[in-house]
Amino acid sequence: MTAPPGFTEAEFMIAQCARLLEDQKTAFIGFGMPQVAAILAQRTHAPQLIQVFEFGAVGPMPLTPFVRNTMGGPANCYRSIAWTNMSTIFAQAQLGLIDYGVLGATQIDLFGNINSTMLGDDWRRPKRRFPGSGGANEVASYCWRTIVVMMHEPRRFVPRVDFITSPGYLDGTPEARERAGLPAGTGPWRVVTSQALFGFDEASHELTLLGALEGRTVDQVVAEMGLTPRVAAHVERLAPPSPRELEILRDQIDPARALIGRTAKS
Amino acid sequence: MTAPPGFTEAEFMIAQCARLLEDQKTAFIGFGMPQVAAILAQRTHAPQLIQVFEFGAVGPMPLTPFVRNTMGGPANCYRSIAWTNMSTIFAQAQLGLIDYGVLGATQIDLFGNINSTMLGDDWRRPKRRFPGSGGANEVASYCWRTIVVMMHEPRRFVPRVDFITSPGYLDGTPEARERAGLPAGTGPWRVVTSQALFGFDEASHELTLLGALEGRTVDQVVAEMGLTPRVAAHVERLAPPSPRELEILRDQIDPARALIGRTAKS
Amino acid sequence: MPEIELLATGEGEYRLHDPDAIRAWMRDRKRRDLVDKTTTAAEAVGRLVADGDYVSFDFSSFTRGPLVLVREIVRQRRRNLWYCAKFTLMESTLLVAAGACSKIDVGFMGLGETLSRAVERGEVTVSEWTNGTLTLRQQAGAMGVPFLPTRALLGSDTLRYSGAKVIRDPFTGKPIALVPALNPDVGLVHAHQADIYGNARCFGPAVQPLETAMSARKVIVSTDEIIEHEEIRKAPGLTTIPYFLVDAVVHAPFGAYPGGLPGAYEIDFEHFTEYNSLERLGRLDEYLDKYVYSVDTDDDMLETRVGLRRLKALRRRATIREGYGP
Amino acid sequence: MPEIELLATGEGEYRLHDPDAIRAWMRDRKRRDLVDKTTTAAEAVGRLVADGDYVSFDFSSFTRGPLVLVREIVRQRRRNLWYCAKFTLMESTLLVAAGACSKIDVGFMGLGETLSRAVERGEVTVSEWTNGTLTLRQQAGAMGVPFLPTRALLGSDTLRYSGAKVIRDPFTGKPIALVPALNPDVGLVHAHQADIYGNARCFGPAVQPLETAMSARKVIVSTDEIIEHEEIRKAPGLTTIPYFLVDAVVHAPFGAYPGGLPGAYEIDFEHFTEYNSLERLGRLDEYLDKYVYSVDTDDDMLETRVGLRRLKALRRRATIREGYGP
Repeated sequence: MTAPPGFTEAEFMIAQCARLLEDQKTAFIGFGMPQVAAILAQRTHAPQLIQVFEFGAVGPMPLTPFVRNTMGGPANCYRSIAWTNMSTIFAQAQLGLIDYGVLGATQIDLFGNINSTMLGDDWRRPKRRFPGSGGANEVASYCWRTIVVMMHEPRRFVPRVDFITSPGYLDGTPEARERAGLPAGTGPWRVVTSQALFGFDEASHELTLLGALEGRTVDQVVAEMGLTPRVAAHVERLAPPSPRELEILRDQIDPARALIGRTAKS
Repeated sequence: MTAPPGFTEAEFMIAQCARLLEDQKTAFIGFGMPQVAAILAQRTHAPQLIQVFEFGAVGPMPLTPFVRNTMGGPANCYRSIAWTNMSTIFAQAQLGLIDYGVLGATQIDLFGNINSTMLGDDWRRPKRRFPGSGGANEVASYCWRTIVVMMHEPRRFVPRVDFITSPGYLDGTPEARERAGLPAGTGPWRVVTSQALFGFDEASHELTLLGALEGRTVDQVVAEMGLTPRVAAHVERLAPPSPRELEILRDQIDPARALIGRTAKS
Repeated sequence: MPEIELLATGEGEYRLHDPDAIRAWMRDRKRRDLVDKTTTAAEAVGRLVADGDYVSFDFSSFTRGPLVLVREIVRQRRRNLWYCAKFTLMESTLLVAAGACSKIDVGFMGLGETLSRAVERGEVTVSEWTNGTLTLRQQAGAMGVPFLPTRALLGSDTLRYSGAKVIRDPFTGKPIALVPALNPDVGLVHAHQADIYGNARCFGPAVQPLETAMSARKVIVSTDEIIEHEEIRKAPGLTTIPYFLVDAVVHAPFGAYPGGLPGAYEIDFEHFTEYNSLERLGRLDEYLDKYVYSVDTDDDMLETRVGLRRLKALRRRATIREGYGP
Repeated sequence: MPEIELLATGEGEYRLHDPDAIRAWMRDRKRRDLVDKTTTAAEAVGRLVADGDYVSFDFSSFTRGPLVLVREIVRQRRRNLWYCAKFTLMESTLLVAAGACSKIDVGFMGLGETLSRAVERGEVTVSEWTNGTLTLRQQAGAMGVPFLPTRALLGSDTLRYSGAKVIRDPFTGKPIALVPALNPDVGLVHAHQADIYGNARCFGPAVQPLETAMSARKVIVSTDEIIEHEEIRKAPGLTTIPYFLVDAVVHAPFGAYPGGLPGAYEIDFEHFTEYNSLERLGRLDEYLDKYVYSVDTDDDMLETRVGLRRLKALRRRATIREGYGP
């Protein structure tokens, strides 16, 4: 698809993700889009959103413009509340202190399992190799509510991932995460794409379409996925980025359009 | 006994302990006498003795006069190389970075097991209760060479301690410490008393008299113990504190004679 | 199914902490918003310390200890506390003398006849640990894991009367001790500085202020100084405890008295001499009456029982400042 | 004898480290004396990094990374290194492109086709971990214990291809993962400041500089500044790494280049653009030739390939200083 006029797919994705982040909560923020979404949230409805990063920065108010790859640098860690380290911050996440985890993903499946490791049926001879977990496995294991942000591309949605890098609801059976020993009451909560918003069915833990971008029909959304999600009884109409969201994204956060300019590949 | 003229039993003990501490080594220093011995060593032959304390001070050059109970204070931690914390310093000891451990003890037995917990044959109904391990169990478990400093009093030396607070050679059988899972190649190395110096027999791991204070005979030393130690083929004659050692102890370290004035109870 | 040998299990009593229960507490009870948490010692202890609670403190009676909070616990006549004596001296004695404490995890129980007699008479029950393993237990509690491994305790009777287990390490095949996580009901820390939200700075060597705050369900930070939140954000590397762990902030200059606060004031030796002699004479009731019961607050105690001149002299003696401030 | 269930064992390759062997090394090979350890990158790498060594570094290619040491490893044509990619990006790619590295513990392997192809072709073998569990493995190595427990990895294929084991926790009865200790042969850390003995200060957020230094057998600290030992003793709370862990100190201003050193200089984006385009074109040989092989030292590289003006501009951009210094 091409983006509806007036905003890009990335801009919608980022704005939609930002809207999910509550004020006065802690959020473990992954590399890239999640950073931009968190900054946007701080500058709209969530000024006291406490961002935490895997290298131990807690509660920064990042300076903008956002620049990729500077996650550990002074601008992104500006005016933090504490600078600690990876062991301590993952300990705090494991202890249950981090409310949200916000991650990108290469591939996700019906039960919200995330693959960022490899494609193919033999791990020893991968068809395609990716960078691996990074801190995503911890974030998806420890944080209370994991939010996955990804382009709405058919190849990214599969019935079953080739490799579970970071745990979703595993095989989807009741208490599957708890039986594996993962912290109780955690798991993927929302998947934000360039077209839609998904949650997970309480009983079956299957990916469930909760909302579609204004102008996109349920059929259009589902047609561009490599799996068949459940569809909520009422599918919400998701508003495009507001003029204010776009202004903050374009003028303050990413004037170079390094991230907000992106579009999906069909 | 009464101290030979010119110095106290405590002064001898402290000086003898200090002489055992090599320069340019790390030493885990316990509360009280070990502190004074370490400062004396630093001011005589071991200026680069790296003292470490269980609350994480590493490499201080303590200001004197020494004052009891101020172990964690600025004078004792003066000019440290690092200030860390208990978890980190015990980790470094467990990792094998600390050469000496210097401890006081309420009671010690033939195999160098230390009791600072209780007297009696029923732990639930102790005849006499003491403060417990503190950090002594870690020091005796982790440091390469443990030195125990104690007054030469019969009741302090027993064939078998009522309670092993901190491990010596346990039952004395070969590899007893290793079989228990304790770090290999560690254990009590020397026991310094107000009259004598002991080591441990390589084969039997039994307390062995290595030296006696000048003027004390082997029989006199052994007579004032509640156990019968082995006696080395050659028993060294231990020199009294030198004028320089006494001057540093009396003028610089403990002018109030809080520790150096002590004598043993028969 | 292959199995791992369980070689020994200590007989000592300990509370089992399920990390999932602690996680739920941390999710529901630890505020993420920046809200003014400053209050009085009386209010903080009244609200956050209950009879029967397990209480832990950092770092010692002589150095940067929250004695102001211990005195308030005594003043409010708490009962049946379980005390974590991981590096303790005076305060465990005070709690026992006041009848506030019926169980002690030893560590170092503290000096003096009061404690020895109480244990000998069975008025106080103990479990045997060590300073290092109590610290490690709190580190496990702070990490949200059920246990941590250690090579201490092994071979000792301390292990036998602790709650540790010994297993055969599945990697090396050697015996290793596992100590269960400790998540105190109450964690007490005295800081050099804190902002009104609870971001706290401790300077100098330490036992484990951060892990004490992370592992505890309820955390009271007493602090000699309240500083601007902006100061915290200017030097995030100096933050020892982040605000979201802290439930109450008590402004308490000389809060570590009669102990010292490195770089700020020295130990009051006269006070300890008085305390020790009364302790030896079995007359701690007089001590408690003079310094706790007969005064409404710690500020009153400092003003009427110690006096400005003596406090000034303690500050005067704190001439070593290097390293104890921002 | 009662037993504990072993629920799963990962297939991933890892080196087993016996804590007693590490202890003997720490006793025999870590100097306790205060001796001048300053040397060149060439000498330090020549002496302390051997073919086949397991290498770990802190913190990242973009932030406070010892890139100067990585380039020297490439320059000296090391082979068959096993690289700990716990928070890596560029440097793992450089090592693989140079043929220096044949195994990677992932973490985050690094971006780009070079690495992906090398793994797809089987030129580089990997074990699966995570940033958190590689950090935890080094923490175990730093603590001198054979493993540490974690609730990560569970339920994932990452665990299956790691070296972790899953046991039933003897305390709670719930499954828990145990990750084996990691004691790298070589630990590389870039510090803001260090004295000639190796007492090092890192400012700002961090991955785990201290544990990287504690866990490693051989430690090289590169530093942008050499400071007086007296400065260390005036502010012991600022010491990140104590000297007795450090085997060599390399004075390397801009040692983190093309990454940044917070508070000192910013990332060189132009450089990364050049690097990325060459990487995409599969022409990293040109990059390595220009920035490593064709220059004798990193200083030569900075002078002739980057130039004083550009370095000055990177310092100019480092306008945020708060919190990044003593």
